[in-house]
Amino acid sequence: MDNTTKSKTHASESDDAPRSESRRGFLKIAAATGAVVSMSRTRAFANGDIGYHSQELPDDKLIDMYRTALKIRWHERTQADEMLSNPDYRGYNHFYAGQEAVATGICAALRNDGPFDQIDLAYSSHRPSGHAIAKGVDIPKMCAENDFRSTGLNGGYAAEMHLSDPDVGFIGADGMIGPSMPIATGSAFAFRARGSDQVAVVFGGDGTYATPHFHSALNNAKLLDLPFIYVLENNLYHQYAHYSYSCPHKDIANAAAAYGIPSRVVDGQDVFQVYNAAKEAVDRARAGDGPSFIEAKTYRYYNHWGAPGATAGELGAFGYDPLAITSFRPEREVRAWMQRDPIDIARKTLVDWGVLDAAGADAIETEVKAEIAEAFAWAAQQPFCQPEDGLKNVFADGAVPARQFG
Amino acid sequence: MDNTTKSKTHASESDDAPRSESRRGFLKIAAATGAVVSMSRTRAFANGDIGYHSQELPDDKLIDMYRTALKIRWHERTQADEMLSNPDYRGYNHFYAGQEAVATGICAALRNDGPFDQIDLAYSSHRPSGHAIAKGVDIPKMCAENDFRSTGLNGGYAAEMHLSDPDVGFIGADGMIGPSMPIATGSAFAFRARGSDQVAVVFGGDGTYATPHFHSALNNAKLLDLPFIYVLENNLYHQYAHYSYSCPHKDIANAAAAYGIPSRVVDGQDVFQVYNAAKEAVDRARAGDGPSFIEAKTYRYYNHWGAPGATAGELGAFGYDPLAITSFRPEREVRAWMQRDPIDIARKTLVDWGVLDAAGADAIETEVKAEIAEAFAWAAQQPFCQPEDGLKNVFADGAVPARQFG
Amino acid sequence: MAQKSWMYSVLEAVQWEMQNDPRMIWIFELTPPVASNPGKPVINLETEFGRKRVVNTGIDENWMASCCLGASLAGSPAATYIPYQGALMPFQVIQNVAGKLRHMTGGRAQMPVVWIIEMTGQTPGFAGQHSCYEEDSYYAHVPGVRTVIPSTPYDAKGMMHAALRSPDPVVYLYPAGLRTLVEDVPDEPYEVPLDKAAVRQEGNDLTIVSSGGGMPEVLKAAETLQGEGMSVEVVDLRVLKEMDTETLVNSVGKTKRLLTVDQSYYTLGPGAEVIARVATEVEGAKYKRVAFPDAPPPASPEMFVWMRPDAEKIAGAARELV
Amino acid sequence: MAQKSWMYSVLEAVQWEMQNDPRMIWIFELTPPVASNPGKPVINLETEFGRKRVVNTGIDENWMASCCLGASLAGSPAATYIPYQGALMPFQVIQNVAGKLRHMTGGRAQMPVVWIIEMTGQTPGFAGQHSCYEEDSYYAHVPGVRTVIPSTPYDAKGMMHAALRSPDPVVYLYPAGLRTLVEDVPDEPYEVPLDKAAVRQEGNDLTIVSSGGGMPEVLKAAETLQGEGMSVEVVDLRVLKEMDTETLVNSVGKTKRLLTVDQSYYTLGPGAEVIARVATEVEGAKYKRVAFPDAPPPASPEMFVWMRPDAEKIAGAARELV
Ligand SMILES: Cc1ncc(C[n+]2csc(CCOP(=O)(O)OP(=O)(O)O)c2C)c(N)n1
Ligand SMILES: Cc1ncc(C[n+]2csc(CCOP(=O)(O)OP(=O)(O)O)c2C)c(N)n1
Ligand SMILES: [Mg+2]
Ligand SMILES: [Mg+2]
Repeated sequence: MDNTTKSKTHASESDDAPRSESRRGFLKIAAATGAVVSMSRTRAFANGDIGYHSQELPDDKLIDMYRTALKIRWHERTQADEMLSNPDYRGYNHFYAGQEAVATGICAALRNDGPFDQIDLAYSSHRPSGHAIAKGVDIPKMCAENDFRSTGLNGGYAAEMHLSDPDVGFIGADGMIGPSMPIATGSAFAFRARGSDQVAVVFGGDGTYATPHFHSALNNAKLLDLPFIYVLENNLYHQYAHYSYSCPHKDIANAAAAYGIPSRVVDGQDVFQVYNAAKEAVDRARAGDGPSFIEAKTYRYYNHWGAPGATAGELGAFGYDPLAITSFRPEREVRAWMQRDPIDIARKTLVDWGVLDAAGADAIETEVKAEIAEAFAWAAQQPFCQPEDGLKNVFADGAVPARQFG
Repeated sequence: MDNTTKSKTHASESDDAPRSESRRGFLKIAAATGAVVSMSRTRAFANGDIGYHSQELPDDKLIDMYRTALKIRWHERTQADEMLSNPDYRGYNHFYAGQEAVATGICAALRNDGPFDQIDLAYSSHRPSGHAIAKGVDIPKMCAENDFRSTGLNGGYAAEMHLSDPDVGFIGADGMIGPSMPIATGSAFAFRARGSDQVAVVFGGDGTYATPHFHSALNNAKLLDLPFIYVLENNLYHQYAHYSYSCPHKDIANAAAAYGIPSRVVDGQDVFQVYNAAKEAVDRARAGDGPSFIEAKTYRYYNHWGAPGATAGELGAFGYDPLAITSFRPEREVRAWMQRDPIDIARKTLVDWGVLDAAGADAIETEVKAEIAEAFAWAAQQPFCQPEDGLKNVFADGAVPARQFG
Repeated sequence: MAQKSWMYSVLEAVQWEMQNDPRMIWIFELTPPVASNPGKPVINLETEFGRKRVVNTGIDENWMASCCLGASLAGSPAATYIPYQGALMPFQVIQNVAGKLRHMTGGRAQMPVVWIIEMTGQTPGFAGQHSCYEEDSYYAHVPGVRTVIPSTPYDAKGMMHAALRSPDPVVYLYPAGLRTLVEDVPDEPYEVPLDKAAVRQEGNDLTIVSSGGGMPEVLKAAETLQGEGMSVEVVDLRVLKEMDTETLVNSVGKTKRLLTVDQSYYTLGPGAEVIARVATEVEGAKYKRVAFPDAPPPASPEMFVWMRPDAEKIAGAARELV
Repeated sequence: MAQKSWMYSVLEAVQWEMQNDPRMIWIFELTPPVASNPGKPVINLETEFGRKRVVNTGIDENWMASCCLGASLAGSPAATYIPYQGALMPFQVIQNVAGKLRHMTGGRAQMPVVWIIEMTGQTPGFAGQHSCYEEDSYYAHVPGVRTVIPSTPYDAKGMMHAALRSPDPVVYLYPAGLRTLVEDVPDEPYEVPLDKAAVRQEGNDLTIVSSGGGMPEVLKAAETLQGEGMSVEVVDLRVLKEMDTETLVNSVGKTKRLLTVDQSYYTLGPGAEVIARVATEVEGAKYKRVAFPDAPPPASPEMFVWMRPDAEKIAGAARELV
């Protein structure tokens, strides 16, 4: 059974949430009853105190968000299948599937095109494919990059962990945990110094909490009132350790709030709630009112890196991860989270709001699948890199000498 | 007029604090009325919620604390005078005068002698002379070290910023701001691993708040429930910047409390209040109940480094500090803080408690001055270092080769 | 005695030291201190010594390294495994505190601490930060820290015993590319000194000096060259600080030809120090350096494999030199 | 044109660039960007450009350096002054992010950022952490970052203009011992290239190569030697990355004698790279290295002054070599 096609029925059967015809009404009632995120429901609810910004969006913007989340999902699934079943495929990924609503909801609130000195900048992590797509990078080029092709987004130098496209304000992925947060505050610093209303966003995992950079970034962002948004995607694990091994807070947002930074926990499985939080944070930053912290509670469907434990054609990894050695996340935990799938929730909400009907939603999904399949097909045709090019791009000009031959 | 000899009268004239014959009564009433630290009074008051541990101490222990604070003070004054008036004197210092109650009160709650695997360890900062004396290092040897003598505490290798004497648990000074805090948690980690009831204390200034190490130390101390005490001496300035340039909290203790660490603000000018807080923290650590944070509000009478702006024979520096360049602390601020002098307060309290009379207090002061004068005299007679010894002590054995001659 | 891998050999030494010194601690982050080896019991330090002595922590390598330093200062021998991603996070505390502390305190500070610092650089496909091999030089310039880089399981175990028993702080570099090496390693504890290079092969025509992750390809190249009739002396530095000048000078004094091989970047790679030490002592010798270029390693395997020194390139350079 | 100090010359360049590019920012910690010079207006960047572009921060050098990197990635040229106490705090982000980012992104990242990193090592009496001089080597091994170390006020200004205009990240080392140097420096902006060594004095008998804080004593020694009839060529590296091999090889090709002088520690000091580059190119030359021993600098002036290379020791080594 395809979850997405039955979503409406499913929702009406299992949800005890208040109902309303209108988007506004739906959300207002949810808020008034103080409904909160609950793992036992498939329906997402507004946190009571979040503004209702999504509902004010035009239909095409809402549909775009759904489409973006779908693109991320199908990029993930297609790449996982490639890794699992195509022996010629060389790419790899830190899969983002399960977290699509976070990247999508945040980037939907940002300025993603225009001149470089006017767009908002996003700093990503070692798990960048979702952020890259949401920020607007060219997907075929990204697929080519991930497979080390010379016509890839970054000429085959970057691969997954360093994807970068300043043209859409995607400063890029970073393989290290920690450094990107202070660096991102630096972009915010520049915006403030220039009197620009641009905003800098950094995406980081729950693993970033323990890094010394967490303190540096938040403290200085607060002291200088920087237009900086820290999006902490709490997917419960950093590599193979539960976040309680490194963090004494249940809600990491509390740690940020201690700096005096407006901080909130948001349901990371509901793209519209993420958008609501992002909208407020972006508005605050543009108005010169300083930084925000958003903790999105979310979950990744695959293991930390690559596709161990996954099966081609199926979503998620439940099996053994040979890299985990001593600690595993429980399969039931994975399955429980998959009950609140961000794609399902987005679709159901739009259907519920009357923005899409099931046929429309299906059509979009079909389009997206085709687009992603084409991207991978195009990438697979791209040329490999020239060995000597490894000596270029060390500095802006020229190439460094070869030294490997003596 | 010598403040100290008239303290009793002075206190009765100017204080509107509640009175009592007994120590216990005095403090109890102070607490009951909710009296708090106030800059406008010369008398110190208990914070209402601090235990009354000082009062339970035997007289000789209380007198020891007074004597220790005095030793620190006269070491400072004597060295400042040397720097200002003896052209042959080569030592320097980051003067601690004004902060004596902090080092004294904290170290009075620690185990400072016995076998190395049973004593408590203290990590100091770039401003170590007070901590060193309070922890029990040999003062003449310290004076010799500060003047680069080969028989100094550390053979002339250390000078002021690296004084170290593991025999009394004084792991030592550190010229860097930040690194000592995580290192100190490491000693606490070892104690916990060994099942020892030892405690590790680190002294740091308000400047340490902004360092990334602040987060690392507190987060891990909390996560692992380490027997670790962070004593933050908030003397309002880090070098020439007010702490508000680097910290969004009025009370830095709030930042520590956010980690779930018992944290308190204490009057850093009252050695007995500092002791009270230290005693609780030490008890907690020894009982296996984890870390504590103590923010002592205090002030240094001299400028950041050396004696610029000071006059031989006079306490404190009010004049121009050529190193400050663009920012100065107001002279009135210095003078206001000197109204609540930690030595005066200790003396007055002990006289008030009937532990000492004025004559007894004077006698101690005379003894301490003589002891310090002798220490400096002894140090000045000590031999200089042998140049070649600079190649030793790089590793435990042997010496590294000379390379400066080619 | 049994065939053991590099990591099993290391953990065997650590396990022995932890059994024999209840004060000793171990801190880790991603890589649990677990190793298995055919025919040998699984070593799991965490379960054997419990979660007070062996602790799994968050992503803060500077804290891990600092914590071990502080433990050692409190009298507990301490070791940690820093994954390559965090290899330079603790650099400042090692360089500016640990390396200087004994000297700064006039010999008072005792620091029985070992930082196992993983190095990568062996796997194509990971860009920049995940396939660089460069830490050797950074750490080797630091005084007061013994920087070693064993290249065989036997040395790895013996140097780990020596490192844990040393009152000096030790940076113990572990090139992850050596993971697959296996050789006969005694079960009982033994020490390999922390200040001696090893002559892996004797010869008269040419000296090749390398270390760590460079050694397997050097040995392969030497075999090829030997087959072609060249008499090659191969020196494995093993120790970067204090570097064993005598072995180097003796060898090149004999061969008059020195080829250095670094997987590290060319500029100020260990080979630079080797040549400089020899050139001031030996007259009339000839020199060549093979190294990774002064460029980050690119993701593309085509680029990366071409840039990385390997047996063929090393042999080519040797032929040019002799 | 006027006689200007090193720091005044630098701030003059910074001031000009900030006046001409309103995007540019400056971050400082203890040392306000203020300089005065006889006969010249006081430069105060903070008051001139305001507290949004020029910011005084807390003690977090890694943040300062990272912030400038992020500003540059957002299109704002950025500079910061890292005091020597924090010289290695930002090492990891410079080494592992800034140095690799252009390459890792296939040339997409632009980083007009300059980190002025103070070095000490000149003053007796400050132990270990406060008188070490060692950062040159650490930073010079990093690829993708131009590491320069001007030794004169003229170069300091010209290289600062060049550095701020460069799209490459620049580690701009400032040996604090050069603080007292004064020379004629033009008022108008000009560039000194970021990839050329300078021949400070020509000669035929011997080449002495040094850099930064080593230069004043080298020049003094050269004068003494010249007075004794020795013809000395003095090369100031100025740039550690990319090192100007050609100038070095040409010089030693002529003199056949190379003396390197480092205030940095011996092992893997810049002199090691200089000798290694020359030795692979020039045959039959003779080499000597003067450097600070592989020991932290002790507090005692007696020990420190004896250990530090100075004109007399340099001249002594030169006499032995020629
Ligand atoms: C400084 C540093 N240390 C260690 C690593 C290895 N590492 C890569 S991803 C990761 C876990 C990150 O967890 P989290 O931030 O929660 O992100 P997630 O993988 O869950 O998206 C770790 C430890 C690293 N990349 N950088
Ligand atoms: C990492 C580092 N950066 C800069 C310095 C220079 N420095 C020495 S003391 C000091 C101020 C410290 O202030 P605080 O912690 O409040 O201690 P206080 O001097 O007030 O006792 C600074 C910035 C240093 N020692 N270490
Ligand atoms: Mg995570
Ligand atoms: Mg202070």
